[in-house]
Amino acid sequence: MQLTNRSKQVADTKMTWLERIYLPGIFKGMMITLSHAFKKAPTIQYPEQKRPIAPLYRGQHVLKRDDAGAERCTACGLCAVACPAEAITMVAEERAKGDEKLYREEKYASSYEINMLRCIFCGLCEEACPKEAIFLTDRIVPSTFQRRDFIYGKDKLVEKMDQRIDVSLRQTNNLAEFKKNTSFAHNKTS
Amino acid sequence: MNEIIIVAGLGILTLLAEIFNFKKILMPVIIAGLVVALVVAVLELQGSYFNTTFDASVLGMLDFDRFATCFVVLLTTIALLWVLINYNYFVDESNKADHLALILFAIVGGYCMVSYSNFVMLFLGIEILSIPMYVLAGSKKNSLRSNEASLKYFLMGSFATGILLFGIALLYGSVGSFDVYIIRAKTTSADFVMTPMFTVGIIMLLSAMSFKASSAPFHFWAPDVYSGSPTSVTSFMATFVKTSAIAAFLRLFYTALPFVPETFSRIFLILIIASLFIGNIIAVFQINAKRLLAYSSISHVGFMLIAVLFFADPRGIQALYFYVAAYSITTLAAFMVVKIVGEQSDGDENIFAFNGLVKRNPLLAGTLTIALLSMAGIPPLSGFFAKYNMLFIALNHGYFWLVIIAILASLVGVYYYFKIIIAMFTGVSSSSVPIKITLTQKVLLLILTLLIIGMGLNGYVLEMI
Amino acid sequence: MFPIILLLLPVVSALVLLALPSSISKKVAMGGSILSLFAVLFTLNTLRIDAASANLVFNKIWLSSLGSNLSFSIDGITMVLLLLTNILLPLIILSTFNREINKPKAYFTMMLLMQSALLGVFMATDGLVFYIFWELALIPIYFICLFWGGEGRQRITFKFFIYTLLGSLFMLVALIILYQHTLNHSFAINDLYAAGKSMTMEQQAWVFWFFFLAFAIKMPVFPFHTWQPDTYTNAPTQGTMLLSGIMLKMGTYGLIRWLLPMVPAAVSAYSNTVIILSVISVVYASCIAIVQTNFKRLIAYSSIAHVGLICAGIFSYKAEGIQGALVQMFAHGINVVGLFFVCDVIQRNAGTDTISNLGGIRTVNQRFAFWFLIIMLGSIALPLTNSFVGEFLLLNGIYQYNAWYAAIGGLSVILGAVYMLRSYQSMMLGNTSSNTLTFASLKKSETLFFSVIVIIIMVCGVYPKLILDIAALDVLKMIVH
Amino acid sequence: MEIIKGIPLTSYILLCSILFSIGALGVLYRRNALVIFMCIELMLNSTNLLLVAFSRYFNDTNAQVFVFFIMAVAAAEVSVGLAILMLVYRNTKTTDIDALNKLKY
Amino acid sequence: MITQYLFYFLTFVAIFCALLVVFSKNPIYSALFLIVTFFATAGHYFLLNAQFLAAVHIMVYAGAIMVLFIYVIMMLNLNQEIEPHKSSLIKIAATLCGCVLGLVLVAALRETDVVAVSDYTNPGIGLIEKLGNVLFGTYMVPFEISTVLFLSAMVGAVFLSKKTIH
Amino acid sequence: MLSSEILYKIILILAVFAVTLVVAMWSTYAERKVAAVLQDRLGPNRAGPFGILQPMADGLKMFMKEEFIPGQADKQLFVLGPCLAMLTALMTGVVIPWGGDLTIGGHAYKLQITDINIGILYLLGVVSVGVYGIMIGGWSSNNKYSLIGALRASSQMISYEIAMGLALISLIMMTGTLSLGEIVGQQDAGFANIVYQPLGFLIFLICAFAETNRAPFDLPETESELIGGYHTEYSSMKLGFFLFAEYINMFISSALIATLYFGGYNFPFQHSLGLDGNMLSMLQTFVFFCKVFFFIFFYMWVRWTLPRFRYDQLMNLGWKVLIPLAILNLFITGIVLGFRNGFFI
Repeated sequence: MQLTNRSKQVADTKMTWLERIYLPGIFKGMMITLSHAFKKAPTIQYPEQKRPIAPLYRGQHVLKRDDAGAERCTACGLCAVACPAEAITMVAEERAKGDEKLYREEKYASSYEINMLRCIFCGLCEEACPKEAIFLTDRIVPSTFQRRDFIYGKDKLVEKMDQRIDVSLRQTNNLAEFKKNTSFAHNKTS
Repeated sequence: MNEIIIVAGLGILTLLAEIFNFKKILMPVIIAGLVVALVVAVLELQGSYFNTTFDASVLGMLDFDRFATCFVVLLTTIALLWVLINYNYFVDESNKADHLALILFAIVGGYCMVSYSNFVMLFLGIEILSIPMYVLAGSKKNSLRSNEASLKYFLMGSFATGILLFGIALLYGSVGSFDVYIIRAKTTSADFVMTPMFTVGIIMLLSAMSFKASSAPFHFWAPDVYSGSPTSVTSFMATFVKTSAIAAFLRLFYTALPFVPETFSRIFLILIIASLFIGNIIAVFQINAKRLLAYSSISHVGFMLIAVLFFADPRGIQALYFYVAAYSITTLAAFMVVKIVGEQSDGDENIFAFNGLVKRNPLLAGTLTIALLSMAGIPPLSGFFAKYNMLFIALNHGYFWLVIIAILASLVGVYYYFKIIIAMFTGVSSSSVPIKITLTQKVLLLILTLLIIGMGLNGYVLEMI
Repeated sequence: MFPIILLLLPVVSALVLLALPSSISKKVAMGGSILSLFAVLFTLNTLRIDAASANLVFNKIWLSSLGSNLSFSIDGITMVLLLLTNILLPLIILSTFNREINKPKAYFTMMLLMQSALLGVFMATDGLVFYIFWELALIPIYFICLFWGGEGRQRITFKFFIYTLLGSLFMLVALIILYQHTLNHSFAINDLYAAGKSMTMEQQAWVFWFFFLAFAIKMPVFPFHTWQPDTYTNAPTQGTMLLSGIMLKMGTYGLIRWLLPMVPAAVSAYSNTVIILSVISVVYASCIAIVQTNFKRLIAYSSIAHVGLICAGIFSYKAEGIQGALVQMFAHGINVVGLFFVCDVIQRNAGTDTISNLGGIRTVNQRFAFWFLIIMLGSIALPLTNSFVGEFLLLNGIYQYNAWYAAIGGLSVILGAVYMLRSYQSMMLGNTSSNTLTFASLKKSETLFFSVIVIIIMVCGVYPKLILDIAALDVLKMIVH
Repeated sequence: MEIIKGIPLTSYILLCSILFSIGALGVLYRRNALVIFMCIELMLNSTNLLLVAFSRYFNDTNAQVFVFFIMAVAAAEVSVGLAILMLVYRNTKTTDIDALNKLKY
Repeated sequence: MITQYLFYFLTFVAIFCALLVVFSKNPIYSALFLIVTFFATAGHYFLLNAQFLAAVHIMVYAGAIMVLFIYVIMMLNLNQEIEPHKSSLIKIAATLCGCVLGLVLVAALRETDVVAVSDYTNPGIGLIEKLGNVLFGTYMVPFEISTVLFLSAMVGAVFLSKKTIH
Repeated sequence: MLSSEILYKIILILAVFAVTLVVAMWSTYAERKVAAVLQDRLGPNRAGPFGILQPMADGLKMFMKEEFIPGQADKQLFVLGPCLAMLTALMTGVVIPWGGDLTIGGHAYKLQITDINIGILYLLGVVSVGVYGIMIGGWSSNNKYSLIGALRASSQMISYEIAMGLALISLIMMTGTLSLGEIVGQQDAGFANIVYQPLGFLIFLICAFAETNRAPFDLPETESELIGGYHTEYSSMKLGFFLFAEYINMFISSALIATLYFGGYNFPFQHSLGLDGNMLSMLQTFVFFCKVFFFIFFYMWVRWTLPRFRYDQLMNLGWKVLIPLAILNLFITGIVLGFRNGFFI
C-alpha cells in the first residue's frame, strides 16, 4: 500500500566496490552538509523577534471583571463541568454584606484554580461560561520550576483593575453578537 | 639457515591455510616440508650442498657448524616424529592451523638455539621457542589444569628470561661483545681477568639456562607444566624443547666460554647432583604418569649436564648428543603411549590407568616397557649407552663419587619406572576393553621401538657429531 | 662362526614361534632348543678336534668409538656352561608339557631369549658385550617371574631386579675403570686383562670389589642372598629352574673368566676374605635349610650352600678348585633343575610344597620316589653321582688353600645330607596325608624328564672325565698364566 | 659529550642491580600474577638500562640494538602473557597464583 | 653539574617507584608507579644520549605494554588486591631473598672498574641513523627472525583469547 | 646557551601555550558555531558580538560549578586523570614548527620550541601516553559507564596508533628524517607530501580522528549509550580539562596534518613574493594557522556529517582495513623508493 510518493524501495543488493570503500559516499555527504552552510538560517531570535500568532490562539485564561470592577464569575461550575481535562476547581461562597462592589452576583468563587499542566487550552470553559467571566487570551503561560506554580489561583487568573486585559482580540464577530444578546441573564445590568 | 627458512615458510603457509581454506591437505604438506628440511639438513651435514649460500653477515649471527647441523638434524627428526605421532591430535582440532603454526615457529626457535653465534640469537631463539610453548601449554582452554600450567610456565619462564638477560648484560659489560667468538677470544686471552661482574653474569646465565633445561634446583615449573599441559604438548616440551635447551647450554661453552665448566665445576656438580636426586626421589612418590615422567626428565637432565660439565672431553659432545637423541626418542614413545592410554581413561594419566595394559593392548604395553627400560638404562637399549657414556666421561675425569651417586640415583629411577611396568603387567584394569589403535600408530610404535633398541647398538648416532 | 649361530638359534626359534599359532608353541620351543643342543654338541666336537679353530671365535667391528667389538669365543670353560645351558633348556621346556601355560607364546619367547642372553654372557670376550648380555639375561627372567609368578610377585621380583641391577651397575663402573686403563682403548678381554694387571693395588681393589659385588649378588653369596629364596619360591617353576640352574652360574662363571685373571693382585689380597664369606655362606645356608618348612625354599637355601662352596673353590685359585667348580656348576645345574621339577610335581599333585603337610608319597607313587631319591643323592654328593666329583675337587682345592676352610666347607656335605634326607623322609616316607593320597602317576613327559636327569647324574658321576676333559686344558692355562 | 661526566659507570651498574633486585623481590613477594608480571617487566627494564649505560661508556651501538630486541620481545611476551592471564581469570575469577593449586599431587 | 643532580633525582624516582610497584596494595597503583619508573628510566636514556631508545621506550613500555596492563586490570576489575591468606612467613622469606640478591649484586659489582673508552668522539651512537645501520646490517638476521617471534606471539594471543565453541 | 636564547625560548613556550589554549577555547565556540552553520542555525550569539565571548562564559560556568568527587571513587586518581589528559595534550605542541625564522638583532630565532631529531617519535610517544588520562579517569570514577568508556578509549587508541605509526613510517621512509623541521623544509623545496602519500594521508587522517576521540570515532563518550563515557562522573573544571584536552588534541593533530602532509607553514610561490625574512615568517605563520583552522573546521564538518561507528565496526576498520592498507602503502613506498634509489637495477 503506497501512502506517499516519497517512499523509497529498499533493495539488499550487493554493493559495488566503489560503494564499499565509502569514500565517494562520504564525500557526497560532506558536500551535503557543506551546502547547508550557505543556506540562510531560519532561526527567529525570540525575545526580540516574535512569530505572528493565529487570531484564534488560545493562551492563558483570565477571569474578567465587569466594568465596575466586580468579578463576573458566579461560581456556577459550568466551566469545570465542561473542562475535558478536569483542570478547573472552584469553591463557591455567598456574597457577604458590603462586598457588592467586589462580586457582581450573590454567589461568588472564593477560590478558583486552574491547573495549567492539565489544561489543554481547548476553550470549552469559555464557551460554557454563562456570565462571560472566563476567557482564553493570547498570552503564553510562563514556565516555572515548581509544579505547584502551575496551579493558578485567583491571584493570577483574575485580571487586575489597572491592567485590564483586552479579550476582544480573539472574539469573533459571531461570538460578539451572541454575547451581546440581552435576553440572557448575564448581560443584564443589575 | 635453509631449514629455518623452510620451516618458517611452512609456518606462514599454515597460517594462510586458515585464510584460504586448504586445511585438509595441511598435514601432508607439513610432513613433506619437515622431511625436506630433514633431507636438507642431512645433506648439509654431509657437506655436499647448500653450505655457501649465505654470506658472512648471516653467519655472524648463526653459525651452522657441524654441531649445529647435527642438532638441527636431531631436532627435525624429533619434530617430524612428533607431528606423525600426533597426527590424530590435529585431525579433530578446530584450531589446527594455530597449533601447527605455533609448533612450526617453535621449531624455528629451536634451530636458532642450537646454532647461535651471537647472544641476540640465543635470546631470540629461547623466546621464539618459549612463547609458542606458553600458549600451547594452555591450549586446553577449559581445563583449569592446563591454564595453570600455562600461567606458571609463563611466569617462571619470563622470570628466567629476565635473569638470562641480566646475565648477558653483565657478560657484555665485562667483555664488551655479544659475539661468541669474540667473547671466546677475549676470555681465553692471557690477560683476561675474571671480574666479579663476569662471575655474576656467568652465574646468572647458568641459572637461566638450567631453568630452561629444567634442571634442579630450577625445576619447579617442570612437573606442574608437564602434567597440566595436553599430553601432546608435554611430549614436545620434554623432547624438542629440552633438546634445544641443552644444546644451547652446551653451545654456550662450546663456542663462547670454554673454560667456564671447569672454573665453575662446583656449581655444575650441584646442579647435576640436585637434578639426579630431586628428579629421581620425588618421582618415586608420583602417581600421575606425566608428572612421573616430568621428574624423570629432570633426572635425565642431571645426566646430560655431566656431559655439559665435561664437554671438553673428546667424547663429551658426542655423549651428550647421543643422550639427548636417545632420551628424546624414548620420551616420544613413552608419551605416545601415555597419551593413548590417557584418552582411554578420560584424560586420567594416573598410574592405575595403566593397570593390565598388556591385556588390553600388548603393543602399547611392549613399547612403553621398552621405553621405560631404556630410560632406566637397561642394556642393550639406547638409554643404557647414553648413561654409559656419561658415567664413562665422569670416570675419565676422575669423578668417581659422581658416578656412584649417578648409579644410586638411577637405581632409584628403576623403582618408579618399574612401578608402571608392574602396573601394566600385573595390575587389574578397571575395564578389559581392548584399546584400538590405528595402523599408522602401530607402525609408529614399532618404528620408535626399533629406534630405541637400535640406536644404541649402532654407533651411527654417537659418531654423527 | 659357531658363537653367532649359537646366539641366534634361540632368537630365530623365538621369531618362528611368534609367527606360529600359540597351540604349538611348546613344540616349536622344544624343537628350537633341541636344535640348539645339537649345535652345541657339534661345537663341542669341533672344540675337541681343534681348540684353536677359527670357527670358535667371532669378531666383528661394532661400536668402534666406544672401543667395543662384537667378539665371542668358545673355549673349554665356556663349553661346560654352554653345554649346561643347552641341555637344561630342552628339559625346562619339557617340564611345561602337561601344564597349562598362560600366554605360551610370550612365555617361550622369553625363555628362548633368556637362553640366547645366557649364551652371550658365557661366550662374550668383550667387556661391554658381556655387560650387555649380563643385563639382557635379567629382563626375560624378570618378566617371567612378574607375569607368571605367584602371590606378591611384584615386590619380590622387583627386589630381585634391583639387587642384581645394583650389582651389575657397579660391574659397569669396574669395566669402565678397566677400559680407561687399557692402552688402545678397547674392551677386548685380553686388553682388559692387561689393563687390570697394570693398575695399582688400590685401583685393583676397587675393580675387584665392584666385580665381586655383581657376581656375589648373582650367585648369591652371603650377605647378598636375601633376594634369592623369595624369588625362587615365587617364580614359576621354569623360572626357578632358569634362575637356579643357569643364571646362578653366570656369577661363578664371571668369577672364573672375568675376575680372577683380571686383577690378580687384588685377588690374592682379598681371596681370604671372600673364601671366609663363602664358607660362612655355606654353613649359614645349610643351617637355615634345615629349619625350612617349605621344600622349594629348602632347595633355594641348599643352592646357596652349594654355590658358596663353588665360590670358595674358585678363590682357592688352584686347578683342582676351578675344575671342581666347573664340574660342580654343571652338576648343580642338573640336580637343582631336577629337584625343582620334583617340587613342581609334588606341588601339582599334592597342591602344597610345605614339607610337614606331605608324607607317604612313596606308598602312592613309587617310581616318583625313586627318581627323587637318585636326584637327591646326587644333590648331596654321594659317590658315583655327578656332584661327588665336583665337591671332592672343590674341597681338595680349598684344602690346598687352607685346611680349616676345607674342614668347615666340608660340613656342607654333612649338613646337606641332613636336610635332604630329612625332607625326603618326611615327604616320601611315613603316612600319607590328605594331600598326598591322590598323588597321580607320572606322565610320560615327566618320566622322560626324570630319566634324562638321572642318566646325566649317573653318567657324569661314573665317568666325570666327560666334563673334566672339556675344560682341563683351559683351566691349567689360566692357572699357569 | 660530557653529558655523563661526573657519573661513574658503577653508579649505573648499582642502580640497575638494585632495580633488578626489586623486580626479583616483587616476583617472590607478590601473589598476584599481574603484579608479578609487572615486576618481571621491571627486571627487563633494569637490564635495558644497564645495556644502554654500557653502550654509552663503551661507545658501542650493539648494546642499544640488543635493547631494541629486548623491547620487542617484552612486547610479544606481554601480549601472550596477558592473554594467558585473561584465560586463567575467565576460569577461576582470580589472578592470585595461590588459587592455582590443581597441579599438586 | 645539572646532569649529576638529574641523575640522582631520576635514580631516586626510579628506585622509590619501583619499591612502590612491589608494595602497593592495589594493582593499578603498581602499574602507575611502574609507568613512573619507566619514565625515570627514559630520562636516564636521555642522559645517556640514547634519545631514540628513550622515545621507543616510552612508546613501547608506557604507550603499549602498560596500557595493556591497565586495560586488563580494568577489565578484570581488580580494584583491591585480594590476598587474604598470604602468610607472613612467605613475605619475610621473599623479602629476605630479594634483599640478599640485591646485596650480593651490589657487593659483587660495587668495585667494578670497567675500562670505559675515554673519548666520546662518536656521540652519534644513540642516533637513529647509526642504530639503523647496525640493526639492518649486522643484526639483519635477528631482525628477520624476530618477525617469527611476533607472528607466534600474535597467533598465540589470538588463539588464547578466542572463545571456544563447543 | 645564550641567555637571550633562553629568554626567547621561554617566551616562545609561553606563546605556544597561550595560543594553544586560546585556540582550544575558541574551538569550543567554533564547534558550536560550525554545527549551527551546517545545520542552518545561528549558534551562540548572545555573549558578546556573535557570541564571541561564549567560551569565557563557559569557562566561568565550569569554574563556578560544584567540585564533586563520587564517594566510591579513587580520590587521587580521580584528580590525576584530567590532569594527565591536559598535560599530555599540552606536551605535543613543542615540536611543531609554527613558522619560518625570525631575525631579531641579527640572530635567527626559530618559531619552533625544539627541533629534536626524533620529533615524530616524540609525538607518537606522547600521544600513546595520552590515553592514560582517559583510562585513569574512567577507571577511578568507579562507574560502569565510565569504565566502559575508558576501555573503549584505550583499545581504540592502541589499535589506531598502529595504523597511524605505519602510515607515518611510509612518510619517514620517503623523507628520511624524523625531525618535523626537516620534513617541513623538504616540502618547501618540493611538493607537499600529500602528493606523494595520498593513501598515507588518508590513513593518518582517519587515525587522527580516532586518536582524538572525535566523531565518528567518539565511542568512549557516546552520550546515547554511555552518558558521556569516561567523564560521566566528572564535573566542574575537571570535566573542563577533559573537554579542553580534546580540543587541544584536535588543534595539535590539525597542526600535525598540516605540517606533515600540507607543507607546514610553506605556501606556493612564497619566495617569489619578494618579502623580507620576518615578514615572510609572519605570513608563513598566518598561512600555517589558516591550514590548521581549515582542518579544525574539517574535524567539525565531519562530526556533523558522519554517523558514529558501532564498536565492532570501529575495530574492524582499524585492524582489517587500515592496518593492511598502511602496510600496503608501506610496501608500495618501499618499492617506489627502491626504484628511485636504483636498488632494483
